[in-house]
Amino acid sequence: MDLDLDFMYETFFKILGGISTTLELTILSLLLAAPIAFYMAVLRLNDAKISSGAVRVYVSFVRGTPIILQILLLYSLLPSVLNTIVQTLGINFNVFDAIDPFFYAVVVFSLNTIALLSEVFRSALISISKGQLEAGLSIGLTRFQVYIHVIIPQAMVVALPNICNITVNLIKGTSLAFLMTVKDVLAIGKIAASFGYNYIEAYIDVFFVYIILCTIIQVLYTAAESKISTFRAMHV
Amino acid sequence: GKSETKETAAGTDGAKKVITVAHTNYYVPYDYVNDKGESDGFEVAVMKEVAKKLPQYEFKFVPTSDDDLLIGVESGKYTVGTKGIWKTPAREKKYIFPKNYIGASVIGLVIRKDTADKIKDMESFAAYSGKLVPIAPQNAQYAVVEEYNKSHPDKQIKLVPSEAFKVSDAYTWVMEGRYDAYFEVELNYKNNVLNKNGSYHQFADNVSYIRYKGIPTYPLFNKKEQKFADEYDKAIEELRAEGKIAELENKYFGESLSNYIGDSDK
Amino acid sequence: MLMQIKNVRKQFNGVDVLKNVNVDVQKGDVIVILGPSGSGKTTFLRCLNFLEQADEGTMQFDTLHLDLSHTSSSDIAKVRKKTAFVFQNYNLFANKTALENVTLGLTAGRHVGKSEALAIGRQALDKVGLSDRYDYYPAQLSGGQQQRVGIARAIAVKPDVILFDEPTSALDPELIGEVLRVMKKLAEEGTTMIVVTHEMKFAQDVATHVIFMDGGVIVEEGAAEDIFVHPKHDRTKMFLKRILPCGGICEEYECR
Amino acid sequence: MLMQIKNVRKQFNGVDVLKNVNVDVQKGDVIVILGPSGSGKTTFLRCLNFLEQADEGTMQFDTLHLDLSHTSSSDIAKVRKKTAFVFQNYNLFANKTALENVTLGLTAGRHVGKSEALAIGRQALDKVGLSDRYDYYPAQLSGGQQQRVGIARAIAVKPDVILFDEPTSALDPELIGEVLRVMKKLAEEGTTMIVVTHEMKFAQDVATHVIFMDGGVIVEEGAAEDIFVHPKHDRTKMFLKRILPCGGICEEYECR
Amino acid sequence: MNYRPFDPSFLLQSIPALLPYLQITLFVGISSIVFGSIFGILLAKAKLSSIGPLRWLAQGYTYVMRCTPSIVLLFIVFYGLPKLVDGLFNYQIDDWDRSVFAIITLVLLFGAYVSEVFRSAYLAVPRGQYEAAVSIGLTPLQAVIQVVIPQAMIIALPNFGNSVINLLKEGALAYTIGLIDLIGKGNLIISQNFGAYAIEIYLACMFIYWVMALLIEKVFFIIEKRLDKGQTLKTVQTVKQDKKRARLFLIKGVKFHGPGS
Ligand SMILES: Nc1ncnc2c1ncn2[C@@H]1O[C@H](COP(=O)(O)OP(=O)(O)OP(=O)(O)O)[C@@H](O)[C@H]1O
Ligand SMILES: Nc1ncnc2c1ncn2[C@@H]1O[C@H](COP(=O)(O)OP(=O)(O)OP(=O)(O)O)[C@@H](O)[C@H]1O
Ligand SMILES: [Mg+2]
Ligand SMILES: [Mg+2]
Repeated sequence: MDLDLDFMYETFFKILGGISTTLELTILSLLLAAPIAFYMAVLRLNDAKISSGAVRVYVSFVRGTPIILQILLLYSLLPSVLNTIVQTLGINFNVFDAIDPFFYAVVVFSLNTIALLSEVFRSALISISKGQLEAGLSIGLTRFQVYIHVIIPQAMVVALPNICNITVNLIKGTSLAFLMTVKDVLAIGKIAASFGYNYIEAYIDVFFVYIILCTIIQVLYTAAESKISTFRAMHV
Repeated sequence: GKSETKETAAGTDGAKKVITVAHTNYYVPYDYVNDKGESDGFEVAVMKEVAKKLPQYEFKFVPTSDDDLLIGVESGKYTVGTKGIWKTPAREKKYIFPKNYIGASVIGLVIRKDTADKIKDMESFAAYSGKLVPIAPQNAQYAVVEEYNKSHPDKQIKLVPSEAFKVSDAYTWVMEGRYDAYFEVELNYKNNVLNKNGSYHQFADNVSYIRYKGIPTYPLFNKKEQKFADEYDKAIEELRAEGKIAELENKYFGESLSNYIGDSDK
Repeated sequence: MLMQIKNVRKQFNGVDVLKNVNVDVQKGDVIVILGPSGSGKTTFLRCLNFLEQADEGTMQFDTLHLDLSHTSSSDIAKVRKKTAFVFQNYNLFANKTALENVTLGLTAGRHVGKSEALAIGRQALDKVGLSDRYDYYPAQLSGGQQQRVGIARAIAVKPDVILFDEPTSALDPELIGEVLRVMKKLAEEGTTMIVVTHEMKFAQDVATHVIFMDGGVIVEEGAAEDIFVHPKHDRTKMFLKRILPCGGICEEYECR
Repeated sequence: MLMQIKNVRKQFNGVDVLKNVNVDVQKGDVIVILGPSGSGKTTFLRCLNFLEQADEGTMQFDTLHLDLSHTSSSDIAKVRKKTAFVFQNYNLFANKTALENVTLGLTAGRHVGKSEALAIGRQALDKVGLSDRYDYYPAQLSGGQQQRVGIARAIAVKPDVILFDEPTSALDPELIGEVLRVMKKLAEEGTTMIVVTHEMKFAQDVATHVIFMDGGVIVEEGAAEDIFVHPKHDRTKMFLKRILPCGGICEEYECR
Repeated sequence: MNYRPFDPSFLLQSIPALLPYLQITLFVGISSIVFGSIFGILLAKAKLSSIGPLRWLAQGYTYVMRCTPSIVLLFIVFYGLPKLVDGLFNYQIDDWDRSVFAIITLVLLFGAYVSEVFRSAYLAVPRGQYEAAVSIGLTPLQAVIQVVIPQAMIIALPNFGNSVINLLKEGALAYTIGLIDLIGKGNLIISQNFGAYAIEIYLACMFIYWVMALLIEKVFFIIEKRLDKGQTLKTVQTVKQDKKRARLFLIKGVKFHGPGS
């Protein structure tokens, strides 16, 4: 078994072109998901019957079912539904051409990230002692302010390693967007491999790219974690 | 390197050399796993006949995914792999293709009835819009369309790669106008639309089919298995001469596919 | 009347922790609450600041009339803007330095400018003897230092009413003197205070009113002299007897 | 000699918190450590129990000779089996009830049978007046109750040496009396104790040796009478003057 | 929409056909979770260790694993491991059941992910808890097991849940090396129908997965409730909630006497 080194070399640079798609999808999903997820986490802590129940159902459905299947529902059904609506309303708008599949990908991955992040945030919030909230309230801060200034900074220390898990998983997981014709790092590798069945080479290339990408991200997260945890790493 | 020593060791023991045949597991009716969990399908059945002709080997059938099949045959984990593969020059660098094809598939375009007067063949489809349902790049159809595009630089079809999608969407997408054509194996079209029990039979009036061509399919052999590939070729020639293959084609397809294959492709 | 608290009742798991507690507070009052461990002192203070929701009870605060058992969050916010709480277990913000702990209530809670807040914060920390610990995180401070940051945090926001929950428990006698002096000064400046403490000296010197609680009820209350010199109830007598110099009858404060 | 601690030095971020601290402890001694807030008392106790690693220093414990700056974990385990620590901030196990807090050191740490441990645990909690709080979780206990659970937890394991860090700070004067009585009893039974406290009465009554620390060094030490009645250093005099009844010169203990 | 055939009865019919294949998903999933968690604990321990090289090794391992797409790792294990074992011990493991390779792959990955879950939760428990435990004579191990872990668990559970459910879905990876799991069977049924009924089958799969997730979450929810001893931010608010309920009750009871009495 010999590796086709020329192919690997060429493909490697082709694959690099997919990084922007991969990163855009990852970052957009995280940014869109974070505030909603945080709100959901707070709702669940509040344990208010209806909203907290709704959040639980959402989380269990979205994180409990394979993304592939969600994509199937969203990508193959949603445009059809939209189209029917647009048609019956008689609006002159071509749903199929006007909406870039990238948009559907962002929606799918954001929905998933919301579910995962809401659990990350919930766990981080659980770790904060209630005295912190009370102290903030007692000096006249609003609940929102206490969260911003006191609770979130402390919770982030607990959350960051888990957000890092989610981020690297997203980087790899966004390759499912290829189901919607969105070409990320892995998709480009697969396309390149398909002509001559150079799958081994392509996968090695993709692996390298992921190593570079994920290492940078992990280093950033680790640095951030050690920076924001200075306040507690006193006794070692 | 190491697998080789292992095999020779087995050979000197006097035990039969094991031929591992990997086949894809849901390419009905070519290769699949049937209700009883056994390897089944036309190509598998042919390989089983080949096995009877080559009693010096012990055959083992392994259903697996496309990815694993390709990597496994390349690395030597599997001796042969079959999944309705079409021959391309690039692939011949990685694997041994035998001289004799094993089966064939006929492909063409599924289009909406209302476009049938404008779309008559690939060229007119390209002229009409060229909006084709995306194809997975590892699917041989992708290569076929690509080849078409190469030979018709002025009448290109919009070939979009994507991960495999299930047929039911593709038909719907064509009917609702999301795409204008779907590249499909004729047999599937027949079963889904023309067959009275097919799940898309109700839409038989909405779509029609344009045959493009029949293409021979081959099993793949590991680069070190030239000897076995030759023995396979001999076996296939005998089986074809005996009419065994035609019999199996009838069993699995209800007709002989070989007729569709143009002489240039044989 | 600045505050009139009526009929506070609070249960935990069906056990009464506060029963029918009534307290009147005039502006400038220093109310000292005494009582054995577990008598409900902390719970009472927490109810006043809505950190605990009372099961029953009303509070009139300035012009606000509130039902302690279900208060609107806007009313809660109004009361909290005018009060501050010194916690028995400090509850310092773990992610903020001593100085940041003190300034946060000013910058975020009261929109005081940053530099002004810093000045006020430093001053408050200086008052409690922490001028060399501005930039220490709570985890780097000794028990007594943390307690003093908690006090500075409360006084920095210059509230109308401060609720102190055993503010000197972790301090050495020397510092207790200092801190009590700071509190006396606040009292003189007209800050209203409700103080849970076991510092009899402070109670005797500064309290305008002393409340003795036991088992969730107010057993006895009155002016400091009355309670310390002429306690009426046996329970009060017993409590004081053990702890006051000269067996609870002590007219000469200097003795201690 | 039960313990001989020599030349302990400890820095935090390059600042000396303990400098050349030497303490000798005989079996049955009650050593009281006094000193202002932030003087290093807690840090010293923590070093003795290896909760903080000293930068320098040796400790001889029974037959063990240890280097405090790098001690093997088996030696640490040996010392910890024979000692117990009462924390200034209690550090109760948040996931265990009061009784479980007290019995854990017996069942897990010393392989005492479950029912025996429960009996000992109940007894210890009874001693500190918590017979009605066995099954409360720390979050459900008042400050003073938590502190007493911490004390019960330490005495339940019947260690040779107990390190107390301000064990009565959250208690009302009545309870302080009770707890000090318990400690006195322990002392009489021969338990060795090192106690950081500001309870002068206790120091005067029970201490076999008093140490006055300031700024990380031992300023003065000696028998209780010596320190309280004839302090030599100005710093000690100043400290005591403010806090002892009768201006620091007080031969008549009853006065307080 | 009208161009999409949909047969709900087929959806229902397919569930019994699919369910037996959940077995392989569960077998691979649960084994990986059990062994992966143990591995994750060891990794987390190494990362918290004071021994430099051990820490770096564990940290490095986590970095690399988190970079590795599961399918790539699967192929490395499936093709590489037999060669490695053959080379080192001259022992053939090629014929081992394929599920073993899937499990090894998932253990390697899952361990890396949950080690971070465990590490962050462990660090979130105040150090004083550990100190108090060792100070009364518990060994460090006992202190961690008896005191720190029960408190860390409540913090770790939600994230652990993320990882567990993710892993059960990743179990579909086994399909790549020819094991037929739930989705694999779904695909088989679809192909046996020449590509029809995909929506119905996938909905059935989703439904089964969802039920599975609901069950897992229920278990986690119960554990969480049991671990919560009122120390967390969460409880301030739950207590309030209880009170709201109590108040509703009170208002009902007080109705006839008028408020404020
Ligand atoms: N969340 C709770 N659940 C159950 N009981 C509680 C809870 N909080 C407090 N208690 C009980 O309420 C009683 C009063 O507690 P509180 O904290 O008000 O006492 P305290 O007077 O401040 O005592 P200390 O002087 O010891 O701080 C105590 O007996 C305590 O056990
Ligand atoms: N982790 C740390 N980092 C930096 N400085 C520290 C740290 N821990 C303690 N210190 C400092 O060391 C000094 C001694 O602290 P220690 O807790 O020993 O004081 P203490 O004598 O117990 O005081 P108190 O009576 O207030 O409890 C304090 O000034 C404190 O700020
Ligand atoms: Mg209290
Ligand atoms: Mg201290």
